[in-house]
Amino acid sequence: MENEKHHIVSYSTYLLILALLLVLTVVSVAVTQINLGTLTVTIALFIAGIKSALVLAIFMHLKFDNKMYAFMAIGVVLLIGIMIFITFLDYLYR
Amino acid sequence: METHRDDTASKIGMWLFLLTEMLLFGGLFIVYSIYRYKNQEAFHQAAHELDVVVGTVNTAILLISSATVAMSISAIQLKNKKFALFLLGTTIVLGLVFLVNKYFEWGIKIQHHIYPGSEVMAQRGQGDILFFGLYYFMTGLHALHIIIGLVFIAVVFARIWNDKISHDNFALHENAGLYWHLVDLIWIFLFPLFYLIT
Amino acid sequence: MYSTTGIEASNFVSSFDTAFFSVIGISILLLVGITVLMLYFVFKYNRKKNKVAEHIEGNTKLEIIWTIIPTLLALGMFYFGWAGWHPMKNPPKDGITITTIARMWNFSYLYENGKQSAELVVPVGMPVKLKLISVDVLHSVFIPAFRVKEDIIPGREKIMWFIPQKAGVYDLYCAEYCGLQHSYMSSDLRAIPQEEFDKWYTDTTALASTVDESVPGAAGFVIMKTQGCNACHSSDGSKIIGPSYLGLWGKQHIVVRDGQDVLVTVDSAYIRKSIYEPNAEIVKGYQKGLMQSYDKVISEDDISKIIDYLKTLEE
Amino acid sequence: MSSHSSSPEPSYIEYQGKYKGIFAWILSTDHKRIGMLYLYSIMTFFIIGAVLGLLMKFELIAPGKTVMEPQTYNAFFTLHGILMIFAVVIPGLPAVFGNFLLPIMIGAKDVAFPRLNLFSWYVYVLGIILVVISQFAGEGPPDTGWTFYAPYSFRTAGNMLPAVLGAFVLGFSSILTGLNFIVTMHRMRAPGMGWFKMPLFPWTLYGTAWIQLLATPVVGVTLLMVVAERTLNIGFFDPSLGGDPILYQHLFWIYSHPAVYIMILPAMGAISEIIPTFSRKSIFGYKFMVASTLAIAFVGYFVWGHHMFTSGMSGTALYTFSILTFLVAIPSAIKVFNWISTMHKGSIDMQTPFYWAMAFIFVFMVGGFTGLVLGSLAANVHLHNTHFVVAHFHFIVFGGTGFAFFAAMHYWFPKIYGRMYDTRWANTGLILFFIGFITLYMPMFYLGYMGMPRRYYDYDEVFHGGNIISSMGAWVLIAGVAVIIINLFRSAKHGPKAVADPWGGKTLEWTVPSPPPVENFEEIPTVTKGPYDYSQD
Repeated sequence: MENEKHHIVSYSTYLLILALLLVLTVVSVAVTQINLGTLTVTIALFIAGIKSALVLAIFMHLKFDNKMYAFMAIGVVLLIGIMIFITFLDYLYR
Repeated sequence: METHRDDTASKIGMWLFLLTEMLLFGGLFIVYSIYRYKNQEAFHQAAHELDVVVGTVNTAILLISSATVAMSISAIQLKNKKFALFLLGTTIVLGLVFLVNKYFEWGIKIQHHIYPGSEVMAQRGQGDILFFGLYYFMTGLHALHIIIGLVFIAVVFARIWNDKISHDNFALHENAGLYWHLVDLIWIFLFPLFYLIT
Repeated sequence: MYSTTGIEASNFVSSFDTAFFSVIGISILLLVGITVLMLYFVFKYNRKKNKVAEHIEGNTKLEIIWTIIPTLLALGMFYFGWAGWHPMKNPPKDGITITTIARMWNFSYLYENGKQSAELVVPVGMPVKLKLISVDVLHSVFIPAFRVKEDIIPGREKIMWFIPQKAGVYDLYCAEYCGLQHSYMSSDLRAIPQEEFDKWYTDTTALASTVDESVPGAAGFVIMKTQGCNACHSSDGSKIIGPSYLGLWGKQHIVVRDGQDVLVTVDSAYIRKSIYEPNAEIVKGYQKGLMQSYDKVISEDDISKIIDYLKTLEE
Repeated sequence: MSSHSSSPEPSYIEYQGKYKGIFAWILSTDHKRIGMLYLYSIMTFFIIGAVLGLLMKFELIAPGKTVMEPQTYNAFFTLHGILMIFAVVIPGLPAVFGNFLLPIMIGAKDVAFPRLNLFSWYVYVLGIILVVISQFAGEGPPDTGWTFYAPYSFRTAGNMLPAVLGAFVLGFSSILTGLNFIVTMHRMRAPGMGWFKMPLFPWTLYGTAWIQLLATPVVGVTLLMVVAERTLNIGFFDPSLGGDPILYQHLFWIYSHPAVYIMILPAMGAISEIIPTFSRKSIFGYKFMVASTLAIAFVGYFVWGHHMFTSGMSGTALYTFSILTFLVAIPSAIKVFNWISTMHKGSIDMQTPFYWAMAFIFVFMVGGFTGLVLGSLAANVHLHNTHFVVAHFHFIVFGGTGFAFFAAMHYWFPKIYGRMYDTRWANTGLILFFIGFITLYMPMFYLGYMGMPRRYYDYDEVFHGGNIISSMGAWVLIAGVAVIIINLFRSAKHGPKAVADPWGGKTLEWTVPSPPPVENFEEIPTVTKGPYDYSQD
């Protein structure tokens, strides 16, 4: 059982990702100030999804580490998704 | 018994722990989504009462602090101890600023008697009660995680200072970083759900 | 309680039986079959007779067979369950609606014409819809003979329905745990022929007529019985959940009001307050929060009748 | 203390470390000693829980008041549920046998995080202390049942906070154990032991650990919300504040249904070890056993709604849950078929653990089949919340997990203590236990079918007969438990010495001395064969 090798991510990559995250934050604030009806929720969550994917992949090294971690993280997100979906089967059709 | 070091094991362990944290908040997201679905109008109105500027500033603070923690891990791998300490110190300061912001934000709300069980809340609709109940509970639980994360990072800071953590022995540092990113990750969702969806 | 002859007690009995006995039947066959097979193997391949085991790793074909066959069986069982349950969710348009009010720890029934009753009286052969309301915690209407059950959720109105098919008196239980007197929360269900029901139903003076006006307090007694007060308050001096009625009228006792002990005399104003705002003043030694307000349930007029009844219980 | 150990190293029992006396145990990070700490604490709470159950059956032997007041009865079934579920059955097999055997069975010296392992036990004890406090402090013991259903759990004057926090803390302990096991299996398998050379008991622990890890947080946060509701008036589940009590049930069962699989998966794992050993034959369909374990663990997350068929969910949710419930039964059926096939053409040695395994298969099938009855929508409407349900889950939770626990106890006893128990007493205990069990719970199926609701302190005369038989069964059962425990307790001290491999088992734990030395293996073995390879014999 060897320890996994470590990938050193450069400072500039982190700064680039940070800039991207800040831009996305501003975009999501700006977009939600315009009234888009039900789309607002979808867009806000979509942007949040992209932001979290960036954090997971780069800041949390999922992109560079053993694929097992990415597999577990995605699995858990799916699990929560299915739980919400099944719970909504009740509330949507009451 | 001789103890051998297994950095990968502690990293897997940390990740597994993060997964449980995700499900802890996952349960709350289920509650949030159901009540939002049942009280769309009230949630819509209540969200207006939260200050988007404070929320956005706090989001930016957390994102920056997340980046500094990530960079400090690169710094320690590159044997740049001073820079790593500087970055971690920045993270701690930013985390504290986040908490101070949160403190004032809650304080103002509580001054206006908007808190669970208050007379004002009792007169408002049930949707409002649920929205603010979830607001306090979820951001409160998140703030608790910020505090735990800060303690964790402070420990790492001290250990780097004492050279207990170095370029070939930084598993604890990495795990503290992962924890802090998770706190950030949760806020990425809390922010639009409470401040933006109006 | 269970009919063994001919007509079933309600329209849902046969669908329950189909679902229940199809699963039970298949299950018992499998249970006996597998158990016998196991005992046979244990006997046949005992080490005393069979010294050396044969080396077998598995058999994919067998695995597939015993995955597919149980899956098909399970889907069949699901179908019978679904088919029997589906009509329960779809009440018919006609029939009578009875509002069922559940509280800790009794049921009361309110008919469309305003008639109140402590027992559920229903006509045979007519769809009966129960509108379920709870004023405090979760309860559940369970009529074993009819094979129906539905939980009652506070803050939400629900409908359950059935067609009684045979006259008789049946038990109706609360099946969702609701606290101290849960096991005593039950009432009678009386299914009677249509004509008899019509007579009972249209007789809105029933309360007065069954009460002998000349006996003081008789009307108050009937009102309290209808509301199920005696689930928590005795009339013989014993302590159940709330104070007993015996010797209550005119008595002085200590109540807790806003955390302060206060001495009060039981008069009509006190009785009224105890019924409409039961948690404002709690008699010392009793628990808060167990009684719900009967505001809009018991009228001012009824309260005076209740007081007449309480006066008869002076020691 | 014997000094003539065949192994040069002292066994984990005799080992003298830094600390003396009891501290040598409660401060030890040795996975075997921690397993024993769990064993003794769990047995204590099992006995308390069983006595509570016995007293409840005394109360139910006749209508009306028999021995206790309704308030006492309600508090008893609440405590019985909390203790048996959170403190006995959930940690039961994983924390006792998992801790003791998992590292040995995969060829490791300890779990991945030994100190965290000891910490989990302390968290467990803290949870227990909170539950105990709830019984004696404040306004009186909680009386909500172990499910803490809203809104009654906000109304009752009973002392809810410590009980709810206790359940939360016990859940945290369970999460930490699960985490430890997963990392252990990922990192510490012996050289050559690929995933598919791992014995089935570790495999079921792996599935269990994932459930502990991913389902427990949901109930954790739900219990925290109940605490917030009671202390801060937040109103998540209180209908008068806009909350939805059904949502509480959803969240509660999102954990508590998978929790049933936390209980039963390791039980199946233990049985899967016992049957090949005594049949002297490889387990039939190893890969299908592994696959069915993972399938149960996965599908088990999505069937929680079958606890709520009458609570007023939408029709769509109802039949989705019903069909998933039927499907989750399939992998269990596959396991039963494979166990029976393993016996086919074997050379079966009829020893006590094998009798327990046979009894397990029988009661587990009864529990499983009655589970199908309850999964059927039309049947469930009538049977929900009646004694039928009580009987069903006691067949699964007590029958399944309890029988497997005692099977495992009799199977690994010589390994744990290095001594053998008295077989005649052990078999007598089993017979009493089995007869008592059947007599206690079988009549409940009938009572439930007749319509006796559960959690009833009192009942109508029609239910009298069944209750008399059931109560008498409880006495036989308790007698059986007493015989078993006394026999094991005595044999642990005075039984004849056991050899390293008394049953002819092939998994790694039988290659080390009984009881195992502190470090388990003098040298970490290299694995070349599958776990149940009897082809050479």
